[in-house]
Amino acid sequence: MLDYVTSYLGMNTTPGQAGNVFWALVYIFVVFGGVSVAVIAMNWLERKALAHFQIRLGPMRVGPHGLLQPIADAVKLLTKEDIVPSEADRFVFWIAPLIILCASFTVYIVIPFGPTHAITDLNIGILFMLGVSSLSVLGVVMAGWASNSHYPLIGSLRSSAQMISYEIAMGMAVVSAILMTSLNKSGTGTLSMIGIVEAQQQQQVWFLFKFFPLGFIAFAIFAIAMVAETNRAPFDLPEAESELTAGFHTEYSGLRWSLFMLGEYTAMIAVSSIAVTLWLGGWLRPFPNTLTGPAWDLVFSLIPGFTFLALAAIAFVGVIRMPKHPYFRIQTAGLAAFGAGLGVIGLLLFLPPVRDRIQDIFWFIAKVAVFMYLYIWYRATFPRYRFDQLMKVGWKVLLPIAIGVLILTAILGVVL
Amino acid sequence: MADPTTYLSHLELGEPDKTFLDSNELIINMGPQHPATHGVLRVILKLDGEKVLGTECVIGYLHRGVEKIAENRTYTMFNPYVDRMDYVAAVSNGLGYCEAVEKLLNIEAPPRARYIRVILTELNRLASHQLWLGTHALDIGAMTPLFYTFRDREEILKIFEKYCGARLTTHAFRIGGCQYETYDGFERDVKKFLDFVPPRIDEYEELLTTNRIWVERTKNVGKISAADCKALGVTGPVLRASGVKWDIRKALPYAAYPEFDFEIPTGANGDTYDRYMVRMQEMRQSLRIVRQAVERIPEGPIMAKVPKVMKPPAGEIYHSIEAPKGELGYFVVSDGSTQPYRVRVRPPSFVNLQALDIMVRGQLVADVIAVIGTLDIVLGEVDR
Amino acid sequence: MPEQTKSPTPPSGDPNPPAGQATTGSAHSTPAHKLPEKPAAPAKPAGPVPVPWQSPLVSKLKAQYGSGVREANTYLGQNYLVLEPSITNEVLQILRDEEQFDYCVDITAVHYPQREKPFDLVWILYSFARNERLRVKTMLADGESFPSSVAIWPTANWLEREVYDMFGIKFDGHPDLKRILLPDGWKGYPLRKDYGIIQQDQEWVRINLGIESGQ
Amino acid sequence: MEPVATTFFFYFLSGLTLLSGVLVITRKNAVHSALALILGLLAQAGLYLMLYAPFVAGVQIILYAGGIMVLFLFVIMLVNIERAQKEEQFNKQWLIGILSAGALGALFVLVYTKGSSLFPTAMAAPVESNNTQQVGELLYGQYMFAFEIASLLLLVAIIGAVVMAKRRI
Repeated sequence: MLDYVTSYLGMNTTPGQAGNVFWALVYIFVVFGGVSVAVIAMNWLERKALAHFQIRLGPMRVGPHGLLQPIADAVKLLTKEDIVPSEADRFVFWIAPLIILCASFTVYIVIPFGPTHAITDLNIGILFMLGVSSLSVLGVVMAGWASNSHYPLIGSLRSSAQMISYEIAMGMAVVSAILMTSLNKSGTGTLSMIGIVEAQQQQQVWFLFKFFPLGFIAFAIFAIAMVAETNRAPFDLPEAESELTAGFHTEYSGLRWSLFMLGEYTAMIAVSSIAVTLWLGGWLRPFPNTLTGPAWDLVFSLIPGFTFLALAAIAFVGVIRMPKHPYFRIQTAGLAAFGAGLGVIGLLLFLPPVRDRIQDIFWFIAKVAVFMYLYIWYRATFPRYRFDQLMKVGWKVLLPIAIGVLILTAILGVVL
Repeated sequence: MADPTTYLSHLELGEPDKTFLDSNELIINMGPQHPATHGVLRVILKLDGEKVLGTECVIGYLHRGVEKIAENRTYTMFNPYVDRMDYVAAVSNGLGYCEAVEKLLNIEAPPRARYIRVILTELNRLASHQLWLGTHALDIGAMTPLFYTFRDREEILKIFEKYCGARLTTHAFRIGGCQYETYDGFERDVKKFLDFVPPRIDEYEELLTTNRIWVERTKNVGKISAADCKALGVTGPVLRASGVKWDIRKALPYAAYPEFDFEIPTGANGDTYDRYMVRMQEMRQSLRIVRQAVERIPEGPIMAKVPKVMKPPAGEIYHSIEAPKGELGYFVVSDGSTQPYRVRVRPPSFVNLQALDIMVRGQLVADVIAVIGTLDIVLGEVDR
Repeated sequence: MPEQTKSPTPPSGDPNPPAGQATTGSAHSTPAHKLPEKPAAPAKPAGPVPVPWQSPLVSKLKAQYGSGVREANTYLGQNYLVLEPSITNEVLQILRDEEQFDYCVDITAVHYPQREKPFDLVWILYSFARNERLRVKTMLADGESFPSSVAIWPTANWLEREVYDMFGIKFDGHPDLKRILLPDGWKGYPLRKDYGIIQQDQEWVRINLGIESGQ
Repeated sequence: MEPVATTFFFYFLSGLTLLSGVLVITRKNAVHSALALILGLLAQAGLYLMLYAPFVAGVQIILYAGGIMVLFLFVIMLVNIERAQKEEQFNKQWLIGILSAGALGALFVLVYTKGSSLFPTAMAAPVESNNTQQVGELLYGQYMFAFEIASLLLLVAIIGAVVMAKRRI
């Protein structure tokens, strides 16, 4: 048994491919747990960042700077009454949030956080991701229909039309990136997520800059479509609160509602991961071509540790700026402990064995975090599109451009 | 003059676009509890998919019988009630009522009082427009301007609070003038505000005016022609956005307005974007008026000689002012006693709301939200 | 404490407004405190007494309808006509079509219970072209209906509904005459003088709100 | 990678497919039927995966479960479900039904017993690695013409749908 467990350690492949069920399970727990924590952190960050965009403070009461707010929210949502409308289709109503949640969590199976840090590496990885994430439309449609109410129904109709439409532009953009993976000696491309990143490594260029500006355009199309795909501002029509109160989840409350939120944020991270993998070089560190050599490698490998130290420093600045009043003693201590925890993690990340393992994951997560910040930024800045305009953008702007980029990429790929 | 019968047809709601595949009509009840109806407005929408075939407004959820109350109160006692109609522009409401009764009594407020009135009313117009902008942008999905406008509106409310102790329902004016002299530093506060707010208005505009989504959401949405505006009695920024250069402050001046230099901003298309632009410019014009007023404010008494017991001679008067939302009129009938025989309020929101139907016909559900927002209604005033 | 901060000073000290400084946008550029309050209004009568209103419009109407125009007066600078109900609708049409009163500001009513014809029905009109306001009044008996002016000014739709709601005056030919502010099933017309200020439709309140009294 | 518990998964997925197939025709509520159909399609995708045809499985999920079924649901939701539920679900033709089902079953049995030469005797060697590439080469090489004809047909269908739905273009 122990041999079975340890046998994987030296392997240069994902546990799924190695067929090691134990490690696959470990990875599943780590990834799903990590994603859940990331969603909670994202929740807090979004509220804080949005608040600061809007000259507010955001949550400040629960824990220092509201750090424990997501937990308080979770407790509140769990203890809330779970209301099912009397005329609702109970079974469909019950299963809809689960479908969304399952669909958005399942895609994490193939997301490569590093060359071996993925649960498994399917050879149709990207296809699998697109397919499974498209299943969340079902949940939205079912939720809207099962609520047996007008606003959710309109919300779900809008949402299904929107998600299906943008999936097409998104798919076209993805295909043009996949075409780029075939520009090697053997001339065969790959759909595997790890294979796509490795192709970028071999070709010594992120696909964002490949055939400039083609790669960039495809990336931009994907970046727009993925916001629409996850129903976030400025494409948040399905849940436009000023028009449809809350769209497809109007009738949901408590735990089920929180499942929708969890699904939404999980999907946001998932599509951002696709974008990072396809165009931003996945786990590869920035400037792999210009800043080469062991010295630079060392510098870049130290960045994760320094990042955590910087976060710790920010926390300690917060500690210093805490009001000096007995009332705030616990909060100050809590924030100091939090900062200390971050600092310890930062120091741990300097240790050479940890440093080497964690680097890839760090760069991947850092790139995804940029997208997460963009999501918040969009939400603070943009008004909401109207439905017909949304469709116009999807079908008449993004799709033709995506097809054009695809054709040009194919031509360039053959010519060069 | 448009043919009025075109408006009558709205009562038998339009028919859906008959196509090969008959789509279902959907009747949706928007409100009275809905985040975007600005209170307790209930709009019944008849939809063909997302397209609006017709609307009907159901109002009265906030009816408090203000006009009935007026008949049972003395002239002075009724004064605070008017603040409760358009509660975001309480000062304007008070101004209209006080001036109407002053006319009926045939007295005039002293110049200093009139200047104070202009300053506060224009600040209130700015506050009202700021509130409108914030909520309108929020309806269209831009969250952030709401907080910016509320931040700056706060400064106006602080001035009000320092002046008369109240922020929202100010009861700032009395029949015959103002009760309170300006506090020490009033001019300084107002001037500070005047310097501080124009960059803030630029900030709002930066977020919205050239924003592609904002422009797409508002251009050619809820269009109404000047002729339709006149026929439907629509006034205020909505009328001006349709290209009619008409403002009671210029056409039939009151208070101290003839003494100030300002312009009437107008639009050309009468769409939501134009109404937005007109109100943005009106904010700047209000600042201009306030600056002139504060610089030239005369010394002198602030109350005219008003009898202790007000008994206006029997007769009737109609007086209207340019409230932030349009023409706010008071039709006051006196029978010679201490109580008004009848007070009729001509609420701009109520009349403007009537135009909602023709503005949203044939447009999409999302446009209904935009148009309700752009009409700038306050349900307290619609229902009274 | 705004009252304590500055006591009202007598007007003796000249505030020294910049005399002669042109305020360009407005037609009036006199110093502030010397200005008459309502410069745009026509010449005001000395006391608050209605004085006959002389104008081409009045002569024209008088020529056409004779005694149908019962009064044409100016009170406190505001012109009004009192007309016989039979000709009122016609005159309103003329006022819009021929005299450019294209904006119906308000329609309302006043209740005088002791009069033989207890209702005053009032139209407040405005002409954009002439920059002039005009009040038209007519008297109605209780229960008497009146032709709707929705065909003249579409804005009359809701305004007439409100008059109906509050006074119970019916308008013939109104496309959708029903209560507007009060609920549909309400009984009584609150702005009539015989309707008490705390009076309510007990039955409606009991049935629809499930309480004994809304007060 | 060695397949794990192949037999179990085969029977599990087949059972799921059959069960959902039965549910599709027995549910009175059309939405429930559609949901059962989605379940069946997903189970089929699993079967494709077991056959080492991951590309087909992926496409099955994207197109059928994610795309077409959503459109199905879309249409069903706009139909008045209550009216549909009151209607008679099965026609009174059970005799014909039993006969045809029996005939079909007999055919299956016949083929299985008599035509065993049609089936390969041993399990085909799994070709996991480049299934997607093979599909692509077949589609764009050998069956190019058929593929293009099919896409042309779909284009015609799209245009027809647009014309039918929207009279004034």
